[in-house]
Amino acid sequence: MTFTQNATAEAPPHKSAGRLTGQDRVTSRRRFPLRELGPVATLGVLILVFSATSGQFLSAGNLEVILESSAIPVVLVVGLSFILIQGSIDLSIEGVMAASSMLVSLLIANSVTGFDLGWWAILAGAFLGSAFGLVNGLVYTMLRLPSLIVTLATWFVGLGIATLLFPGRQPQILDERLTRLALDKSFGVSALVFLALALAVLGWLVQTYTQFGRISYAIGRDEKTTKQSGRHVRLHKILAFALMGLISGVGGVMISAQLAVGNPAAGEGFLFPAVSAAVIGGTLLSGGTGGVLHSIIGVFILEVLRNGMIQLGVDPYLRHVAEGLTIIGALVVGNWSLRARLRIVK
Amino acid sequence: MSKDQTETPAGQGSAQTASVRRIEIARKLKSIAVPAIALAGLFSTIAWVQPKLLSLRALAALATDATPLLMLVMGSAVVILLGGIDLSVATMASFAAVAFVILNPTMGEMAFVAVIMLAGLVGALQGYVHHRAQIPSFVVSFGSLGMLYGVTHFISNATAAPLSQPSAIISFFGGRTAGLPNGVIVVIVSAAVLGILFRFTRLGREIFAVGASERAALLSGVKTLRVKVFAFAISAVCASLAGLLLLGQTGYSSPAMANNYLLPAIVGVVVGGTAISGGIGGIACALVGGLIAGLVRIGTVIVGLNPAYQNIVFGVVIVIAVAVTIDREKIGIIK
Amino acid sequence: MTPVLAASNIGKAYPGVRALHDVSLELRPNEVLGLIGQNGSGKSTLLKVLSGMEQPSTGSLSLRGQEAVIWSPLAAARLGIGLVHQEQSLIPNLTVAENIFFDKPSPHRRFGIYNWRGLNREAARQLAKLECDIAPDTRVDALSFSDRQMVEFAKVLAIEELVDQPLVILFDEPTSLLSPSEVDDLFRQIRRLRARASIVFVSHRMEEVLEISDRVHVMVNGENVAERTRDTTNHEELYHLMVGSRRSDDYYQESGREPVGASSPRLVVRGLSAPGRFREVSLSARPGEIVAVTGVAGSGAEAFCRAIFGAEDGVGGSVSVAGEELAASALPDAAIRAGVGYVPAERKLEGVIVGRTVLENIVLTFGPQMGRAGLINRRKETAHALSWINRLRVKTPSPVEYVERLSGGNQQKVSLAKWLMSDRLQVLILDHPTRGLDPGAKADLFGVMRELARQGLTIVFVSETLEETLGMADTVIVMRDGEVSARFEDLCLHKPRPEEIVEAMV
Amino acid sequence: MIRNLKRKLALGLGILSLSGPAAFAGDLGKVYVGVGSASSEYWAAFIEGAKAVAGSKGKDVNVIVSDFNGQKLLEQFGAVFATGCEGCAIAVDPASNAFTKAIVERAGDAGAKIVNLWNRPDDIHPWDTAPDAWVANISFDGVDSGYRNGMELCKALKGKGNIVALEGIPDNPPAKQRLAGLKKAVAECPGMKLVDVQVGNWDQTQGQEITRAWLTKYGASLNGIFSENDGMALGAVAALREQGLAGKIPVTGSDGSSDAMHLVKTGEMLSTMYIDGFVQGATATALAFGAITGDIDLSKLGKEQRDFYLSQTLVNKDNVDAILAKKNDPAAFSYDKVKANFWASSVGQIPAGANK
Repeated sequence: MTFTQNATAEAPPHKSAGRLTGQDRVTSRRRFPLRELGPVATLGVLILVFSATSGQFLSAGNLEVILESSAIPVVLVVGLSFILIQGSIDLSIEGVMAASSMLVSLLIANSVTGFDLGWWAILAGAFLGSAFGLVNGLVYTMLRLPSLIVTLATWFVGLGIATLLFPGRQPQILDERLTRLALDKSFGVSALVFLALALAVLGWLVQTYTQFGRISYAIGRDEKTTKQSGRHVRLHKILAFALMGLISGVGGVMISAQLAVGNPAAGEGFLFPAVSAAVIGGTLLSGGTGGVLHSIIGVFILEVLRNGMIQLGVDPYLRHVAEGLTIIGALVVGNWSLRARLRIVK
Repeated sequence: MSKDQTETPAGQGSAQTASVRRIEIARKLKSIAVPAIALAGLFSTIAWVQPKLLSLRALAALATDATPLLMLVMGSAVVILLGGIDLSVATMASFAAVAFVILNPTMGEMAFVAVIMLAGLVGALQGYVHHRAQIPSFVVSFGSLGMLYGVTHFISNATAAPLSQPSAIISFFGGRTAGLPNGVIVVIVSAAVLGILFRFTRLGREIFAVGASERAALLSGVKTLRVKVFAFAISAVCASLAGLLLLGQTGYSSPAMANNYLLPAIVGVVVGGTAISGGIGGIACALVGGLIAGLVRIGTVIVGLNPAYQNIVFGVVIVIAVAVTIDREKIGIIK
Repeated sequence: MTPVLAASNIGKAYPGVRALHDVSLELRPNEVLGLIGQNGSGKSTLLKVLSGMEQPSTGSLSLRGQEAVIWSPLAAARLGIGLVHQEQSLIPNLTVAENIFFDKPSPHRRFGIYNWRGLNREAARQLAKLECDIAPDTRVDALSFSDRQMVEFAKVLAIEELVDQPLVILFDEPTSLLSPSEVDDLFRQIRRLRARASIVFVSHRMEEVLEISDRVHVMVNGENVAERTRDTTNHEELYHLMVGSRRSDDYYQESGREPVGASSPRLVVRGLSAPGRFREVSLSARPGEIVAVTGVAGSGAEAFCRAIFGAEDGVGGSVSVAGEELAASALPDAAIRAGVGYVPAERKLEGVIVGRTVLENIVLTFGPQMGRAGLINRRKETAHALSWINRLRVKTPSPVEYVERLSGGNQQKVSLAKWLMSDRLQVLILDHPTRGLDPGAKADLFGVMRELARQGLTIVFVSETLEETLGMADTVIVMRDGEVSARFEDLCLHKPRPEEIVEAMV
Repeated sequence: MIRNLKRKLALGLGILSLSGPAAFAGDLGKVYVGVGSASSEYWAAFIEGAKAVAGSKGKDVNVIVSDFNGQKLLEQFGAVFATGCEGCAIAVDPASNAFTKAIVERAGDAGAKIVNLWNRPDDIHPWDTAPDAWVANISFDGVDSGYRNGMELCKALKGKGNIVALEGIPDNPPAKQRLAGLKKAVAECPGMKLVDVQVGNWDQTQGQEITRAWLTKYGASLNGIFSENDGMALGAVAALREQGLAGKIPVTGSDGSSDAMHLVKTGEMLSTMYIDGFVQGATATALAFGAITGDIDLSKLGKEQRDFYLSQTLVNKDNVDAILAKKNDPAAFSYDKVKANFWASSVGQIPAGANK
């Protein structure tokens, strides 16, 4: 990762030396994926506060808006969660999204090049993404470099490629099939939201029911033992990065669909919110904790916050102050009960 | 006691103290050697293409530009050694510059002290919240990044402002003594101070201890709260100095002037061979790393690379740099 | 008859170290083969080789008569070889069921897809073999230590289903962390298993090895120095073969013992309680007194000792050291200022700072006192630390070696030296101080404890075995379910019988 | 190879502490342009313009990209200047007022001639700061852009309705100017109320997100959207499309990017301000050349010749086709052609206080 820190909050050994109380016995992170309810509570409080202070906030329209703006971040954190659970990090999201957005918009029917590959163009974008991810994973595992650095590098490479592809002016996407994904509404929300929902469910299934998901947790918590148990740590790491790449590529496609142009700055401002969302939701950078649902809660916390601030018409600069305060405040409150004198958080 | 010690217990007193010293120094050199060589290699490659770089004037100029980044890298290194991360350093630098420009007219040179103390306070607060509430430093510093960003834009009304009345300190930061840019002097002094901190003070040693194994440190009576508060304060103070150095170069403050330093700062720390997981590294490493990071940034321009390729080359070079510098043995499992 | 598993002339070398040299052994059907040796004698390495975690540098293995190469634990499992790890190999953030099948194929995990119901049912069956009722979908980090041990065990038993030939089960110091009653459970299981498995049992507790195994191999410095059968050997001989010297009759140096002089108590604990861990525990210890707190795992003995040091949350009651009251909420550093030292059981996690040097570990706490104004006086503290390294006979290539490279015993000495640096240490608390130490190192440690007590230090310790307790303590406090169930004082005058204590424990 | 390196190093050491071989006045050195982004239509055009002039003197253009990060730009130009840059022609957008002074002064020390774009702090001018290095400051009138787009909105709304504004990166003068212009328009159009301003940092995505939130906040009572650049305007239009409101709620932009103009054509955008990057690039480069070759005597220039706005055109449905059709022919921008009248497309001096 990067910012990989041994923030392991494992129960102090003396605790585990005690016999179990029945209630401890039945708790299972798998059955109750949100055992620490801190983030959920935070989200609830935010929603309450905003709906109390702004008449519009709870309106169906606004909730749709929140869903729309959450679509891409949700998709991103689904992939990111696996990276973080394994204890790595992927900074290349923005670069990959930019490259993918440019590629798609140039291959699909557009105002600059003659191509009109339709769905193939979209596949190309996703493919470019997974290629990036694969490179990340290979360099990371083969050269044994911190994923932080590897992906930071590919971030810039991605931006570079986007720049190289940039034809002098933003290509407008003329292929309705792509742009309609963002426009046609059913149940008040666009296809992108449903795509996000689908990916979220898929992500949760992968995390819970597949070897890849479970071994990701194992890797994040105890890589050595996992390796000694004859598990292919490398393979699963590479898989995670390839998946993340794929998802970033899809993210690039989604943003192109929304903007209806290929934008070399497409990914801008997606990385840090995504990572923070995951961490706020409980998918810590230390690995082995949290999960897809946690991260998604985190996304909603941030989106609700941003939306609510605009609803309240907070001064554009003070908005950042309020957001910062809320993020910290929320975690302080959510974590207060978990505090213990030997608990290590980094 | 068991009679047969297959090894003899570690040898005899004072003679050892010397050998201890020797081994420690040898280790230090070893840890710094690789990054230093990488730096040398990078520089000579660039100097190959642009031999004029080897003039004193050129070196001085480059050094000056590097100073803010170096300050930031050193600051971040302190927190990263602790095993944490401080995302707010770059924004803090901008904040310091803006705050100084605003305070200078009323407070004069005292503004310098005020800004430094303010920064230290904010940093300390971060450390305090992070440790007391036991929430990841990533989130705390991300939050304060947002707050600092907002505050800075708010108090500056989001406009660049000139240093309305001349300030001796800032003009010193901008100036030179005996051909040597004062910025460089500031960096060297700060590095020396931090070096002493790490080698000769309890705090310094405890920072490493906490970075290596916080729980064991706590059970050895280390006041982890205090250690973290200080570490974050130091990081923030370094950041504010970086901002003021930058102010010395530009003469103007602007609410976002240093914000893009964040990534180079982190890259610098890592390229220097400091482990992101904490406990491994040091100030010397940070300095070398900072120089590498800075050099890579400008190298692409000096070499006169087509801008479209600059980002790509930057990325590739960083990977190569880290690939050669980090000590995989010591870091163990790399994430 | 052909041996189930045979190793011939196995050698294993790591860079700089020769862990195994020309080791041969035969494991016969349905026998329990004991393997003893000091730490670093190569026992664990040998097991790693047998279980596929490591590949031998030289020599060969044969399984049921055929030459066999065991590439990985997974392969080993398929061949019917299972290893019960010393430091547990469970992954805390996975469920019990997952852990049981983590290192082996399972019909309920096809094409990388989990069938949780099946997996849990299967896991429950494995646990049932051990008459153990842990919920299979509990996360391991929610389990008590001994429960985790059971899971570890079930994990190995699960191999039964994989192969139809008799199993080979390797135990790497399984008892070192178990309470007496749990050891008995374990032995019952092992005897049950013999029917369909051959077992290698590694330990350095000779009593246990002799009790459970038919034959015993003794290892020293990576070589297989002797083979004995149970009825042709005894403690003393094994000890001699192992340590090279005859075991002194006065292992615990009881000769030098006299009743603790009547003096005002130094450590006074009144009604200390921590919800869910222990209730209303009081104790008062005089200078020079050695107090042993004992009880089965979960009795609260460890927690109680940690609480005195300020390492437990939510503690009520009062602790005073040499008349000075400690706030119940106080952190360790407060206790330390009052003159309390604590040597934790979890050495690598809590005892020493892995990644820093021996020297730094020793001077971390009290070194700075030798400097002035926040600055540290390296020359002075180094000299001091060195003197302790020598006095405790810490075996280390150099004082600035990274502490994790030392053997367990020497790490223990380092975490002890840290406290002995202090000029005003009043009370020393040791939590399973001899855990994972070989007899030699143990003897050293007991010697040191005795010496410190003689100098007037008050020692509170949670012991590894009953024998230790009776051997070392002046006072024994027995805990059961978080409460004091019995006290025995002035042991050097009249020692209680072990039965009395066990009775109070369970 | 190694020997070669040794030689080069020796050479380097030979000229230790010299500022490099001094070029006598009159020779053109290298040409550098410092642009905000390598992937933006406006900057691409700007670079083309610079190339047209430079090419005509057989020079090629070195592009330095700041990614709108003035401090990075300062570092990169620092590297260029470090070795001395006699007779270099430089046209640069410092990305933020904070770095303008530092860059022009360093250019002066390095012996280069520099033309500054967009970002000039109000209190410094080419004639009072590094006067014989800082040739000129060329910009476009942000107030005018804001004002005329604002009036266009006023017209479209028949003088009555609620509008909102998307602001660019706050510490760029254009952001402030365009907002000031809008407010001027609002003042003259009493029925039109500016109900909210949010910062979109020139960014398409942020423009879209903010607009989404506005749409729910104000619902039907929102009548018009003023965006300070085309990027955010595109975002706004995207958000409107989602609600099927594109074309119903007028959106204005600025910059005159081709995609914005296409939207104007389709009616999804109301207007944008077309600024000609090509001409700006050509003019800037030519001025620098002039100062180097001596075709221009800086001391003799008037203030209106060293600190001026270039002409810009408001694009709306009526003239959009004409402007889309417009192509700048490099041949028409050779140095000698431009030199005939450097200030051909100037619309006069930048008024004092414009950059406050």
